[in-house]
Amino acid sequence: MTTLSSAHKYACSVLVNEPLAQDIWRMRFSCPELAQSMRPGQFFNLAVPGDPSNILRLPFSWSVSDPREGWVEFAYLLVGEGTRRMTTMIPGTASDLVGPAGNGWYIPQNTQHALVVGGGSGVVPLVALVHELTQHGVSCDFVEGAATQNRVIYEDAITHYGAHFYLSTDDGSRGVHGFSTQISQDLLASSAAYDVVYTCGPSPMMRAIAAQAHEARIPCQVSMEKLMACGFGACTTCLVDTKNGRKTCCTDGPVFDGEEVLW
Amino acid sequence: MTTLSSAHKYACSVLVNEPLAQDIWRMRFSCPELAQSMRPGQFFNLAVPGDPSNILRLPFSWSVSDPREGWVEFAYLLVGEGTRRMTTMIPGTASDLVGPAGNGWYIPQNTQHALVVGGGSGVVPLVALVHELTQHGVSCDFVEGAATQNRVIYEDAITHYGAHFYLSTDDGSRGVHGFSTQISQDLLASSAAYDVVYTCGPSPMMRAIAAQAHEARIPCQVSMEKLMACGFGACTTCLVDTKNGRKTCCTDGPVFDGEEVLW
Amino acid sequence: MVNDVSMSVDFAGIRLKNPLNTASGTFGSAQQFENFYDVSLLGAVTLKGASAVPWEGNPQPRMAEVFGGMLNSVGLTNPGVRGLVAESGAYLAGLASKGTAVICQVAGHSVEEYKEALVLFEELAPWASAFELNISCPNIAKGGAAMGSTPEGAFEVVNACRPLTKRPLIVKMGPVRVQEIARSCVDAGANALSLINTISAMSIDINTHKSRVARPTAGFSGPAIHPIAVRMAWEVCNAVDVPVCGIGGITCGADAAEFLLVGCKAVSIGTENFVDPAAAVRILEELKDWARSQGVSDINELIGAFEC
Amino acid sequence: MVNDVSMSVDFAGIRLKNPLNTASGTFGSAQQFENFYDVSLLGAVTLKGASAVPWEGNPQPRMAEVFGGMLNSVGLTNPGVRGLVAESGAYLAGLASKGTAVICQVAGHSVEEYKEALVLFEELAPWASAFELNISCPNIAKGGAAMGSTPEGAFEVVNACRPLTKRPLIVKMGPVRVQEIARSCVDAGANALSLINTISAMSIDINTHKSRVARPTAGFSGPAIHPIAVRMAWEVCNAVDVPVCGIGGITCGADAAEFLLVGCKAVSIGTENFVDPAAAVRILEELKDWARSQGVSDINELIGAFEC
Repeated sequence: MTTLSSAHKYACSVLVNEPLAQDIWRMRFSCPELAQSMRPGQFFNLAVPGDPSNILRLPFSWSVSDPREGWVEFAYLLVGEGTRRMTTMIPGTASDLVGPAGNGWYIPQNTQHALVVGGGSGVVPLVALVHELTQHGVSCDFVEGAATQNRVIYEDAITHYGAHFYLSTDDGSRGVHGFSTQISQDLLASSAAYDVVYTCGPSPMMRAIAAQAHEARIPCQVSMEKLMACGFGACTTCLVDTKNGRKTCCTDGPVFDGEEVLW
Repeated sequence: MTTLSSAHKYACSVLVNEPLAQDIWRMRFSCPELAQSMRPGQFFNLAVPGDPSNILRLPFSWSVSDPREGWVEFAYLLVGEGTRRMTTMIPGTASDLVGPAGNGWYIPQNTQHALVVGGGSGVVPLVALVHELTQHGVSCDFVEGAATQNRVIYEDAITHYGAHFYLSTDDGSRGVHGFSTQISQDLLASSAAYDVVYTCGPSPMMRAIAAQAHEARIPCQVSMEKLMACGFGACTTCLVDTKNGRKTCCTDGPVFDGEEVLW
Repeated sequence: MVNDVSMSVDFAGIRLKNPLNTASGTFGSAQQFENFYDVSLLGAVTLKGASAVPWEGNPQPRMAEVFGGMLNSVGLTNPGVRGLVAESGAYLAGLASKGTAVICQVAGHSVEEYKEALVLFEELAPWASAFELNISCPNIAKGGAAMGSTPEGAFEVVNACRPLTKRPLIVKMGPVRVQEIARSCVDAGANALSLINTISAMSIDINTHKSRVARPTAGFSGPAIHPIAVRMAWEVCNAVDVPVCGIGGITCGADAAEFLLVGCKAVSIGTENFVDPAAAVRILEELKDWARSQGVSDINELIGAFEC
Repeated sequence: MVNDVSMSVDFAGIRLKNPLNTASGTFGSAQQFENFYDVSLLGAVTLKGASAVPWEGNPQPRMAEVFGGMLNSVGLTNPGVRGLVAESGAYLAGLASKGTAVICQVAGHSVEEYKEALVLFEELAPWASAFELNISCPNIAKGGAAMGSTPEGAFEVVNACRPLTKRPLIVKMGPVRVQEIARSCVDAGANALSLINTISAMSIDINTHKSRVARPTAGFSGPAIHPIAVRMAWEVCNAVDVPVCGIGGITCGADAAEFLLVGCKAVSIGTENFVDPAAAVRILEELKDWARSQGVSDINELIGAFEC
């Protein structure tokens, strides 16, 4: 069944754009319509000016916003030409975006304790989630997996929101030496109290987290990332294979039930 | 017979880029190799950064240079996307160019009195010519034809070099109301003393000037402009039809004998 | 106050309020665009191709961005004609009632499958103004371009489908042998032609040595292909007397105008729908501005006005 | 210190010092590039096509820039084989003596004219390593694409020329029916194929309603066509056993690498020669860097390494 997107096209204007960590930048832009309508786990497709030969928008989820002041913030990893070009969007740069797109995270009724596991730039949509969860009085354990200590992002915000912050780094430069999945495994083993697990990050990591949650019989939500052309359900390029058939990542997702995804 | 180009590829860096007149900008850039090797009437092909979908260089002739300080200046009319994008090349912008290209103006031996007629941005290569002529003690009458008084360019430089400056504007806002060809006609009629006529501007203007010079039995050099892809003799797109067959504008020209061109 | 330019065109007997159409596969079932503008402002919409039974389409990755455009390897994922009608039939009936022509695209792996899908549409889609036979999808192993790349193959599909509907049949053509295939389609009873479909192309990851999409080749679309598409549309307009809908790399009114000048009665916006979801109405306005600037009172005066 | 990557390839019996070649019509007679680099660094150069007698080519305008590339309507302007040899023979003999293969391109309006030009080259160009038959120029009314766009037409030209030289015959193919035409050319005795020539395309001035070049259509080249060219080269590599030179929109080593991966033994730099006159040697270095990064000691290990 076709899910219709809530995305609209809005103008936006860069307020802040600066390095946040190694190869990761933070952008804050003004877009009152988006700031007031977007829920945690939703995303938007940003037009990146400067190279007409590169026609498609880039999809980003958001970390922090202020509906009253009308701004939205996100962090982006420099992975290709498009994200590198984004670093030249100085404050005042005007562009437009299509959003809010996708379904966003779902908070089940009576959730009291959540495990949230983010890897790399997958932390971004979980920051907004943790803010929402803690505002609703949900106790959160947040596990961040970073490649190295210089790539840890949003630790302050997450702890400020009141989540318990656990860290792993691939190179052992800070926190647990290894992957976030080791920490999440321990946490799941030591506590039966989680009502829900949320995860976003590299596909193998999410697959492992979903398996751990399955093992522990705890519902798990995963945020999938697929190459997409439009972000609002028209191109059908961003399919996710699920037990219920192929679904469209940008409208049926990006958040899926971990049980449902065929990895 | 194939004429080989003298063009090389050189790095350059913008020093000044600012409005000079209505819809006409002036750019000065650092490029010692070009400043030291380029003769009046030659041109260069500039890479304009900022739009990878727009692949070709843009050809420009130069007006003023300082070989010792290593800079070259030219003026450009805002006519399309490429020239509009050039206005964003702030001082310090690095690019590269291919030049010096083409043959340049020829100063016959024993030239004592020259008539120089420029229309619109066609004035640019004539500024460099007048500087060279006056340095060689040649007396110059310079006729500039502009669309309107706000588009008159390089008047100061031309008078500073010691040329007699005559002006026409299409709208009569300054100088003679009408075309440069009216002034040149009068000058040619009133004096038999010109040894050579030089002209650069719109094709109909150059055609008329060449006809006037022919009538007066004075040699005339015209600087042709054709769409070109390379600027150094490889693409053969920029042909000029002449009495001696099709010639390549970028290597056999851009300066041609006015008698030779089939208009 | 002068009267505004008349934008209405006749397309194979269908009166379109303007020449703006949408390329199948870039416009979903049209309702995905209602958030961006009132879709009934368009002359027509062409829906994502549908087959007699649902198709899953190709595996991931189904998209790769390339210089000046994108490659898609969707492979006509669709819920089947019944699924499409169930999901969007009510919306589309409403759209049709507002005077926007709804064109249903028909997909199949074989002549029989095209026929089955068309029969279903004929029965279930009374709101459809026309049917478009997609014999040029480059992303499926059977049917599509595998059938429509020769004049004989194209004739066979069109000829088999022709008796099954009285509504206009449009054939969506690929970028190959366009004059020959256009004549074949018309000989077989096509009422109109639309072209071009995406161009088969490749993009390879030079580190993994594998295709950047799931199959070796995929369909190339976007502004990069526009000059090729205009040329092919011109050739087809010169070859046949049925109306042609020009498609390929349109990003602005000027791009669309070129198709009209070479003789196309309509134009479809494709990949630009992804880049700017409001593209089709923007381009409609830009086309109107252009028509005004050309001093005509009726857009039809500019159709075929190319001088050569 | 490890040994450097071996870049040498065998192309139809010609040992090229590396796979870098230049597309005819974008490289003049090669000496135009000596100001920018030592041309003998290249594996091969393919010269501007020459005919038995001088051709004036098409009228102005012969060029229009478009999104992602350019249209050219040069129409094979050339001084004739005798003129080319008189102007550039000494230089080209010297280039050949430095181990760079000089490939002379043969143009004609008819089978007879191709034969005449080839006979002249055979006699006057002892320094030529091979001859390339251009049966795909889209900018001339007779010959070129008018002859080479069908398997039968291609066969006829190649078959007629084959007996006239013992040196390798390369056929420059256009972007149409590439597998069929490739087989025809090989059946007729072609030793190698190069593709693609420019793609016929249009660009119209929407205010004057006229073509932006002198003829309605012109040849489209530049980075926009690269994904199409790679796909066609792959199809041809799969269809025939003779070596293929990949051409189309190469701007960097990565673009060239895609052609090698799909099986091309050589690549030609075309329009990028205009954009960056030093492109061919830059791309040679980028290809070497890529080969090193792939951990091979011989570029031949990467030729055809595409996995699908």
